[in-house]
Amino acid sequence: MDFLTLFVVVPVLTIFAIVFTKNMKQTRLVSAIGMGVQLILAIALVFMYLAEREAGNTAEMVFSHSYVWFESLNIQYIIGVDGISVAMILLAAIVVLTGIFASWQVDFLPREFFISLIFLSAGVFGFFISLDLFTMFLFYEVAVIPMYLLIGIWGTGPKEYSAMKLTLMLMGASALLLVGLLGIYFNSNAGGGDLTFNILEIAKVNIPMSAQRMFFPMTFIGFGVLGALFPFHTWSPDGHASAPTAVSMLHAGVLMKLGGYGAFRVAMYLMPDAAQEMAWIFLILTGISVVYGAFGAIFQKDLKYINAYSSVSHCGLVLFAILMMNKTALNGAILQMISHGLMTALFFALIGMIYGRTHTRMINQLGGLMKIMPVLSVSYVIAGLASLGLPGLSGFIAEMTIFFGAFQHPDVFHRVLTITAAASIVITAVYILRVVGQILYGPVTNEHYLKLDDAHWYERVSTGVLIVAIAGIGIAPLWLSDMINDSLNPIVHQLMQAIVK
Amino acid sequence: MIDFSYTVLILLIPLFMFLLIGLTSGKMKPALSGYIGTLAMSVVTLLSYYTAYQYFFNRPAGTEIFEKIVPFHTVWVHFTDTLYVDLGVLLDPISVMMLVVITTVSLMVHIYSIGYMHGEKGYSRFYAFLSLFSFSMLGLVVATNIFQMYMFWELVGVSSYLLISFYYEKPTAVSAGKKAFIVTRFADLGFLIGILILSYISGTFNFVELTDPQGALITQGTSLTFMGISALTWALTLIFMGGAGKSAMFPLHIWLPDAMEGPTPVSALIHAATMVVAGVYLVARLFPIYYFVVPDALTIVAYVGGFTSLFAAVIACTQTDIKRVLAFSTMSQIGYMMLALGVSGYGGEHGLGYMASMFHLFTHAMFKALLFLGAGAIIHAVHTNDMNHMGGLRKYLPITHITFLIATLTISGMPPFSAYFSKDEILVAAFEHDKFLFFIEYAVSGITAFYMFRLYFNVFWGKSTHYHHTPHESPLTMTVPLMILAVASMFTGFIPFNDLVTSNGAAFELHTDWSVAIPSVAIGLVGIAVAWIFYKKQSAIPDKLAVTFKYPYKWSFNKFYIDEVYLFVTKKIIFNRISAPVAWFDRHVVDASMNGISWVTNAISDQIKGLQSGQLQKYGFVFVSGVLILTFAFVYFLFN
Amino acid sequence: MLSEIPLSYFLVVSTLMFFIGIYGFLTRKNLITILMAVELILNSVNINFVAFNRYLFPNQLEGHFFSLFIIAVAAAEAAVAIAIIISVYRRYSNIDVERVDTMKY
Amino acid sequence: MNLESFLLMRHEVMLTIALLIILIAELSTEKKNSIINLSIILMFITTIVGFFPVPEGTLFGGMYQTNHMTVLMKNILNIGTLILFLQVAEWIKQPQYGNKVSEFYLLILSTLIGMNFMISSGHFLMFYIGLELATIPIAALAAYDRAKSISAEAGIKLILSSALSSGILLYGLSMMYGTIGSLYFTEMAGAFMSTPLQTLGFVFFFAGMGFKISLVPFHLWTADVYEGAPINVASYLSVISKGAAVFILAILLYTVFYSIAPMWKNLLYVMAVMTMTVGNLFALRQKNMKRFLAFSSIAQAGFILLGMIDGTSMGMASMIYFVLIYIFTNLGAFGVVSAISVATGKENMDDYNGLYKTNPSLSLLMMLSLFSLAGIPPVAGFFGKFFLFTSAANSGYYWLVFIAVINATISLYYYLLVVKAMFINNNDHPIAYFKSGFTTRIALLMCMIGIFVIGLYSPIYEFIRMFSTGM
Repeated sequence: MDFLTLFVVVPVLTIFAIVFTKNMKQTRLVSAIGMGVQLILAIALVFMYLAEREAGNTAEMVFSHSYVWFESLNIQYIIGVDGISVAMILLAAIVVLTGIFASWQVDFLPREFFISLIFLSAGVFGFFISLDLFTMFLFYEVAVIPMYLLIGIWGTGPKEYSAMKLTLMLMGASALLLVGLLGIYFNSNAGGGDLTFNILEIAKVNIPMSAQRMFFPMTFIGFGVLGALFPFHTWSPDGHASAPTAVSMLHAGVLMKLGGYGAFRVAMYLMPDAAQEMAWIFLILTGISVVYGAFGAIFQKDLKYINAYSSVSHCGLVLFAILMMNKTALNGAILQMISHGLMTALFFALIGMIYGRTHTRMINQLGGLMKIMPVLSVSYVIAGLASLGLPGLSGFIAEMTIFFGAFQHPDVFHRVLTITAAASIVITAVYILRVVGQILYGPVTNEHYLKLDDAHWYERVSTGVLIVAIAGIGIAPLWLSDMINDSLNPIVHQLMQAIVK
Repeated sequence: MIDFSYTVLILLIPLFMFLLIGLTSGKMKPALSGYIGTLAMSVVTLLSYYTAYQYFFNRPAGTEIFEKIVPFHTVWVHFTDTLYVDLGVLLDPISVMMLVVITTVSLMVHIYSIGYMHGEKGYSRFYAFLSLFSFSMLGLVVATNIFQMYMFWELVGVSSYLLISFYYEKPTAVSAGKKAFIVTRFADLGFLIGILILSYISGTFNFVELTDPQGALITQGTSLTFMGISALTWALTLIFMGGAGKSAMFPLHIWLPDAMEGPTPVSALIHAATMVVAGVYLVARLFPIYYFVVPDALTIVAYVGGFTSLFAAVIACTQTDIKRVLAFSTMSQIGYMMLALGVSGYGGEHGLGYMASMFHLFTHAMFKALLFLGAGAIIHAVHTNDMNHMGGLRKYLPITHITFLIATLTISGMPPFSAYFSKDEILVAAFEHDKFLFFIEYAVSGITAFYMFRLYFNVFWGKSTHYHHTPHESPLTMTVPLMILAVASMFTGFIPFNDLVTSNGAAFELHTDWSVAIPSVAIGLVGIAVAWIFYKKQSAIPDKLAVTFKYPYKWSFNKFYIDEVYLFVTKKIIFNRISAPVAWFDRHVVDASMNGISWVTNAISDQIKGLQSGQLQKYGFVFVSGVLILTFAFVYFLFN
Repeated sequence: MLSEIPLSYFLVVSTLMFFIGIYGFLTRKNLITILMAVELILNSVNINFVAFNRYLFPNQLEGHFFSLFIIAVAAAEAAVAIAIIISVYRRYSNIDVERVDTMKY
Repeated sequence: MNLESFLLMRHEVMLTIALLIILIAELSTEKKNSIINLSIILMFITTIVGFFPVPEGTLFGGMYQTNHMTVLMKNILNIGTLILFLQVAEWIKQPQYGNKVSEFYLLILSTLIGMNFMISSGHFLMFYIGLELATIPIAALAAYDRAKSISAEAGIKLILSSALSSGILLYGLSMMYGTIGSLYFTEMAGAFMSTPLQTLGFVFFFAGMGFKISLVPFHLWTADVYEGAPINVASYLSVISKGAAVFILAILLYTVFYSIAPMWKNLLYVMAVMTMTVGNLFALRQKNMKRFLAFSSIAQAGFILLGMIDGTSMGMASMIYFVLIYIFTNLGAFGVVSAISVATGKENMDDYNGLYKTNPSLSLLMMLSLFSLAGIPPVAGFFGKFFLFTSAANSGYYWLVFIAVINATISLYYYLLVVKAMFINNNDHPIAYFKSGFTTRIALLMCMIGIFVIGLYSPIYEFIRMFSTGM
């Protein structure tokens, strides 16, 4: 048993343990323990990784193992991590654990809830550690499908509709994705050698241009849908709005990151030529979704919709940066994924907690919460400031890295697009402050709220962890960005070669 | 070389205080937080005084000019291999001077607030925010590179937001804070884009490299153009836009008057003395680039400054809220500073405007802080901002009265008070460079004297208003700062700025130009006289004038309706014309098309259900026809 | 004398029978008649086999045997079919094919 | 007949013996349970024996041929039948089926024998006999439920339309015979040119097979028969007989018709698209579980063609693999439906509302089966579908794969509707908790295990891959 596989095994074991729990108390305890272990593992992984690099291991992927699975198809279970996946795993671990705490009071079918939640997380971790397209795809779908039950059973509002819509749109996307992956697989012998799903192997061969032209868009869109690529983002507002707290957290915080991660780990890394050729189309789309999402958010009345649209905007920024295809921008994209993951998780956690108390998410019905629940409100302000890019919180460094990276692009068109995208930070400020001013400040709109209590200990844990993470990255980003930077060399090299050709 | 590395403490102590007070707020006794906050700030003040002493008067022998010293820096993050962000401390004349200004005023405000904010709820929150602000502002001025400056620039903006909406249950305060943040944020976008372009061209953030007159950027400039204009012009104009936003230059000034919703000490510290001059500081910081590479941008600076000073002064004449009057006077004074930079040259004599601008910044900080704190004392006494409900306060508030009078004389440019010297230098610089601007400023100094004394007389003389409870002088914690600042505004004029704070760090000889000085004093006196006639006693003249010059009065009173314009743009255009359609489009077009797919599928499935009719023979028919069609199809294909 | 009749005649007949059978299957209302139509189809197939065998490949017997088997199987089929038709009659008290459409869509 | 021939056709012989034993036992005993248990045991033995190694070879002058692949297929069918017998037990114990239950087993076994002969036939005569032997008894079985009128209707629909289809198939065969002059696979192999007459023959023949596999437009009987017939008969039709037909069709296409591969590849392309799409579109709107599963099985047949269309051993392997998975999955789903209908007589989707609250384990198994049908990891269906798609992509049919996956998404929609009914919808009177019989639970457990193991445990696939041969 190698170290990385633990990230899949621990959740599975946790699930088995949960099966034998009697009541909600035990269930949540067990899940918290299991995911706590997961978080510890993730942190350990970071240090092990850094130590490994210190020790001078310059391999593209470290801790990698490969086990033959379906021999005749050359499908293997290959795992390994570089700085990027390590960072994403850490993010996932944090969000999952905080998600567990945020859903501490789920009393309707708690066992099923936590099982599905952890099953989902298993898929996420598996996705981030796997280096084999087949395994990756498998974990991807494993991560997507529990959403249906989670939203459908424990959701609110038009939950059946949202759940179905979300699942079908993501599955439709995975249709494109599957074709793309198969296309890659059957062109992976272009350099002689056998067909393979192994990413590192495929990266060595260069896939024929005709094939790339066909399969790059498929793969990119396939992942892009999960990354809320305009115009395929509409599952996200409804999905988030109907989902229970922890699910919104995981979904916006981690699941949407699968899209960005896959988009460059698979689509760009394996098909750089087509990427270089077609980037402009998707750049325009993502540029749209950055501004569009922000403008969309201004007009919303429902807190969750606001954050869903802002997620569209921020995740659009991720894909945008990825398509800029230089090291800094990519670095920024990863940072943005992590920062947005933490930040939006915090947002949804807080919204859930506020909703749990006031039973409304309509900003015009809320007001003056700062007076009633200071801790939650202050956390909300912090989340907001992170979201509008306050220095010292993670959002700022991520966005700045993206902008400065993207602006290094030699082409004027790209630089102008960058400025357009940068304009979104003002719009973000508008809707964030609007919400803060409306729901936290001002007089108390409803005297019933005066009786409400402030955060409980588990909620403090949930938000506290996230805030610490956000501030930590925001104040000392160097280690993270360096860790990512070193791992970006292979893909950047690929893309540069593509330009040369 | 002297070791300045302790200067990093100047940043760290306020930061630590912020975290300490912020995290323990609620647990710790409010009063305590006030005291330790003040204590820490006084330590910081002493440190920066010591730094100033070391830097200015203890420089190693033989060095003619004040070097830029970077005693401490650490890499914060890498963007590219060349483009990386330092966090550090940069000491040069202007930053050291700013250290003194900020810490002094901040300390005064700290002390003052002990009395002023006494018993307010959120007392310790207030001190936490003050510490945060001090930290950010200090970090801004000692920034070693433009990106660090931008970071602290944002932090300053946020702490200003937090402090303006300090009374968060007051909707006006909340919206004022929101307005301030968003307007400055919009300006900062310009700043950011400017930095993007600048760093793209120069490949560095570092001020020392950027502003070195022999450096690559200034000597080579750039061949890049955008829409026919040099990219650097774009960059520096946009950067100035950032500065204009923070310094409330027209047309980005609208947030400043509303910002007066914040507690008065905050107005004194942030919106009079320190933050609002950040724009001036920014331009001064990049001055060599402006001067050598993009003179046209500098002209823009000059004219924006000049216009704003006039514009604000005119508005100030008709406002009745004393804090707003002061706010507009602040705008007008900052206009002076901008203009001075705009008309300045580089090096020695030519750098007069630069020097004057910094000089005025210094003196203005002192007397404007004094004015605001005085106003605070007044408000504290009579619980209103409206000068129409005031009058004859000199009996009740002697100390406040005296100090306020001193400040008023200072701002009116009466010798020998400090502003006389600084403003005089500015006029001289303007006179040498651009007559038109000179006359504007000349007029403005008269108007300034008028509206300030209008304020003074209305508050301390004029009709004897009846107060439902007699106003009483403020406690010592509030009056002492007043006195200290009064002394400061009296005597800081004698500081030899021409030896200390100059464009290239080299001292130069200063000679008073009587042909400018005397008329400026004269017009100041005229302004005072007019104010005396109008407002010393209860008189009908002002109202008569208001009636005769109805429209000018109305326009001025309504601040020339700029706010309304903004309101129109944001509400009508952004919100209703862009955002609402986007939201609608998203729901009814994008989303609908996605749902449409499923709808179509279901519709088809409903249409073809007749196929499964349950009739055996129909099944047979379909079967047979299927067979035959396939057969013919394939046979047909065979023969083509 | 059989050899005077060309193969095509047989094929024409069988084809006619085949399509008559199809037609019957599609049009007759009585289940029994439909069954008979099916028998027609099978018999047309038989004719084909036998005729092909006799004319084209006289030196083997595959076709003949095949037709024999077809006849046998058809008999079995008919037996089962009729059994089921009887049970249909029990339930629906008639054997009109158009009535037997309770399950649809 | 020497011993060796017995060894070669061991499956058929074993089944025949079993059949005879049951016949005799039926004469000797009156007790229903003993017959049921006996047949289960016999089937079990047969299944085990089937796995003993066996030489390849031909009999009856090439009329009967067997090799490892056909043995594998027969074993798969045996396993399916065994599970089916386990599921049947409880259903057939119900009083309305009287004391004489052995007919059921006899008929099932005879069809199974038919299928075995069909699979390992070397001559179209043998094939035809096997085909009919596999079809006619099922018609009788479909009408087995004498109490229900729809059962009779199902029977008549099945027998008549199958008669029509076999008539057309035979007509096609006769044309082939006329043009080639032999019906031995070995002799016909390669003799096919695409002359009009042979094309006609082939298409007619293919239509007959399409009827068995229920490809659009030859599928119309399926839904009605599944709905009318007793559930277990329906499941038998949907998995075993369909599986057998798929096997033999693949074998024929790969061995006999390989010379006209381009033609039947186009044919399969069209068939696959139509079948998947139409099947899904109809399944969308079904309320009756049996009918619902009928259409879903039609759609599944369309997926199977994706494996068939790629003539390589990979395609064959992924097809057999999929059928294996499909047997477990579908029997799982049908098993739950049958258990519920036996216990409560309810067969509509609405009756399943809130099932999870009362019968969690059944609902879970149902959900897993449905996910497996939809091809959701980590259950086996995902692997089955993925390999089918892989083999289709192997011949470059990327757009076919795309259409297929889109269809898979549509199918996910209606599978999720059932999941929704069981897990999400509220119901004031859900189906009360019931405990199904021992055999049923064994069967369901087997399905559960199969659904997980077959996918994740790769040696199974490798084993199939080892024996499967392409063109």
